[in-house]
Amino acid sequence: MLDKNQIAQRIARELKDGYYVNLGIGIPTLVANYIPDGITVTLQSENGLLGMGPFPLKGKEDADLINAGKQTITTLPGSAFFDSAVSFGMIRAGKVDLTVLGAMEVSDAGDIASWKIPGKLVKGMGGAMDLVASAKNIIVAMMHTNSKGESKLLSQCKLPLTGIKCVKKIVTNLAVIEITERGFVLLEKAPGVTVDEIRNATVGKLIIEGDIPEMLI
Amino acid sequence: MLDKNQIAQRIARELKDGYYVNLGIGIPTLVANYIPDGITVTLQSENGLLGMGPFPLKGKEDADLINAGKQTITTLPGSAFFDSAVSFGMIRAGKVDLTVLGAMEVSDAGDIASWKIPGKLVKGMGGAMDLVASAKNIIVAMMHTNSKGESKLLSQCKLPLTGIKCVKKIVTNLAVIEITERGFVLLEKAPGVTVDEIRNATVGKLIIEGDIPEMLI
Amino acid sequence: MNKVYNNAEEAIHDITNGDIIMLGGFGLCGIPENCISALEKKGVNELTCISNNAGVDDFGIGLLLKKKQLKKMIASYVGENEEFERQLLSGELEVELIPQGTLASRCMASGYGMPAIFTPAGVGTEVAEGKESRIFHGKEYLLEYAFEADFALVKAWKGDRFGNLIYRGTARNFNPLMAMAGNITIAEVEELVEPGELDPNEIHTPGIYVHRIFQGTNYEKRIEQRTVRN
Amino acid sequence: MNKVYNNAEEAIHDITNGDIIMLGGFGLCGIPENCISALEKKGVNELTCISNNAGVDDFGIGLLLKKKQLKKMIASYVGENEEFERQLLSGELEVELIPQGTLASRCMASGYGMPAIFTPAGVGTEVAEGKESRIFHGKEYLLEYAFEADFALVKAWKGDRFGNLIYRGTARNFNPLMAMAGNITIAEVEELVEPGELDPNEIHTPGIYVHRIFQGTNYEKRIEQRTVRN
Repeated sequence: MLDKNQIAQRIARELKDGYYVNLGIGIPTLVANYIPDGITVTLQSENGLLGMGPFPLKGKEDADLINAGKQTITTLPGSAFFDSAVSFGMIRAGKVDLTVLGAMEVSDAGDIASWKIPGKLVKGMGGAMDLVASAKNIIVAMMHTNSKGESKLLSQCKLPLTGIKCVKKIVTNLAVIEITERGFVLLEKAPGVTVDEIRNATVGKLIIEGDIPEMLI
Repeated sequence: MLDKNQIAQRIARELKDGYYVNLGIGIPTLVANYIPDGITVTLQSENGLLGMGPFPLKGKEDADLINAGKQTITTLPGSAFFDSAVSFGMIRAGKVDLTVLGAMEVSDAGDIASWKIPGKLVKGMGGAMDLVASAKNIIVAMMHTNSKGESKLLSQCKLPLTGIKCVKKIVTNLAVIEITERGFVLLEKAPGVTVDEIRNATVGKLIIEGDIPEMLI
Repeated sequence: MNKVYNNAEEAIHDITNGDIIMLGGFGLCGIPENCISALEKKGVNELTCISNNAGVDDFGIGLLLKKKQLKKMIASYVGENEEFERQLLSGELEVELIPQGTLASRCMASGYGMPAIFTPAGVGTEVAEGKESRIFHGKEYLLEYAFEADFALVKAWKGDRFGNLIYRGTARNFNPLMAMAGNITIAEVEELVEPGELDPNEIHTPGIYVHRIFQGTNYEKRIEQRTVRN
Repeated sequence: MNKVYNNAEEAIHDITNGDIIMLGGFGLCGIPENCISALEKKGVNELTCISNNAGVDDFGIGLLLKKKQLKKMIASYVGENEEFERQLLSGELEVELIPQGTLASRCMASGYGMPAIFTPAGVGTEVAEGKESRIFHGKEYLLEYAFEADFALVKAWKGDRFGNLIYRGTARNFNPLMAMAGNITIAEVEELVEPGELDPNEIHTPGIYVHRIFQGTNYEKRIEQRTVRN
């Protein structure tokens, strides 16, 4: 079973040289720590920065330089600032190669719910609806089940949707799953996890074909 | 009767402190020479400049600094450059207070024809259609009649239109005319010009009420 | 042409109860601190605020929420604000949550004189309810209308007396978009300079959009999530 | 990630007969001189060019016209070009004239992922013929579609290896809009620098839009209307 950092590490293996990537809050943010050596990946922060660098050194925090999670960050050589319309313009125009975000639920049709739990506090969708409606390649990073042990991979989302038919891949603590027209296709299992455990933790249609390899992280 | 410079001079009297103004090619360009002392008028050039200055001194021409007529120009303290979408965005959003442009024909409903003579060369509309469709206040600067002596102030334009119901005022070599729902209203006559001469040179509906003052230039 | 005001109080003097105001900023980054304080002090009520966030409990738009000066909030994300939650749940505050890119585009549309734009954000979700949609090239888009605002309050780094503005870092965010969109745009700047001191090639907001400008004071520029590395 | 090409020939190597290409510039100001020369040399034909102007007889897009490399020209103003006139009247060249702001907005729409925009330009004129229109707030607007282009060829002043661009003066014009809009965007720059040499606050076109970049040579930067004062 993977911990959050290992999920991020596995997702980092999906990165390719030259990719522009938007990382959501939570596990997705950790992906930045595992960018493979020898490739250039540029991080887009939807509040108006391309080329996001690491957190600043203590004492070097700049109130005018934050990421979409409102954390203090830094720039890198070759960074560029822009306004929010340009930022979402480049997202809508498909210029961002990969979006990684968290989710509360994902359906086997690729629908995603991530922004609202009716009756509880609504924080708002932020940029998530724009990202999922526009990104060419969306990977969801999340735990396979929620805190009550219920599957988050469903045949239909129960929570209000963030977007429809958009998620391409899911990396959880248990598995790597691709979403196809046929449903969830199990690609890889986490070290120490059996196919049965994944099947039991998945409510949506899960397709298991041939031997399922153990994931490399 | 006014010459081209005097037409420009008369139009300059319409300028108010703080105005942002777009001047078309030809007579309108001359208006810049007669901005009244003591007021600040900012010239917008639709190829991407606010705060257009005079022509450069010889030897100081800069190929990267031209106006919409492709002439070399200069900037002024407080100028700003921007792209063509921003430029026409500010025009469409009504931020430009006054647009002065030339015309081949104007109708008494405020329609304007200025970009094409069928059968002859079509140069294109450039930014004129955007300007007339969006400007709050459009003054046409032109001769009252064409080279054949035919009126350019018509009941209906014969040439292809640039825009409809948009011209607010016309300043010609003979008169200052306001366009209202009732038609052309004669406001002022040029020095040495009689009301009859203006009436004879105008085909569209001309409204003459009371004594017509001679224009101050 | 005089666009310069002495301070926030004078610049916002004619904002009145019931006005629709846009406020720049993302989180607490790039917010018009001086204008917000002046609005709080003036006690103007029943405001509709268009801003990406609602501040925190004791800073930013949160100050106006605490004094119950808002009738309606249009935002994309409003976490980290207990008073907001309370007013939302009690029904005191009307709230419209919209996708962040839609918020940005609806401001931009206004500044570009475009009455509406098309965006795919929210298709198939509750955001799409009651909205017109249209298919282009096989993909569905929602028709979203340009915002209209009586006032836009923006914060820039540097500005000149003609209203030209330059923002700094990610404090740019919604500020240039809202600056373009206000019927009356009020800019507060950290540094007010003479025309000619800013490079015309580096201006982010041309002065034509800015009606009033003043140099702000006592900027706190609070950091919401101070994160550092070792 | 390597976006840097040695020269125009290599950067445009895969532009082929029948492609739709956007070319930045207003008049002869800010045009991609090196790319145009390379297209002429390569002899690629049947091109559809989207550009505000068509150059003059012996410079800019005029060079491609002279060699009859264009099938169609989409522009807002094409004066000062006799060969253009000849090809237009003889029917050799298809021409679509559109308002300048519409041209800019249709490029921008593409770069912002908006399939269409509304503009009042051309309402009531022959430009509106066959187009869908719609009333907003009592005013009529035309629906105009985003441009699609196989390649956008733009000219910037400075650029870095990541594709970040800065334009100079009014040579900016359509360049940033087209840079955003090309399926493949090729930027030629007067000065190619290392990442970090350009201030991130002053970038006009973020590198994400630029696929290829090279440092041009022998810029003529011809002036169309040299005007001076005494």
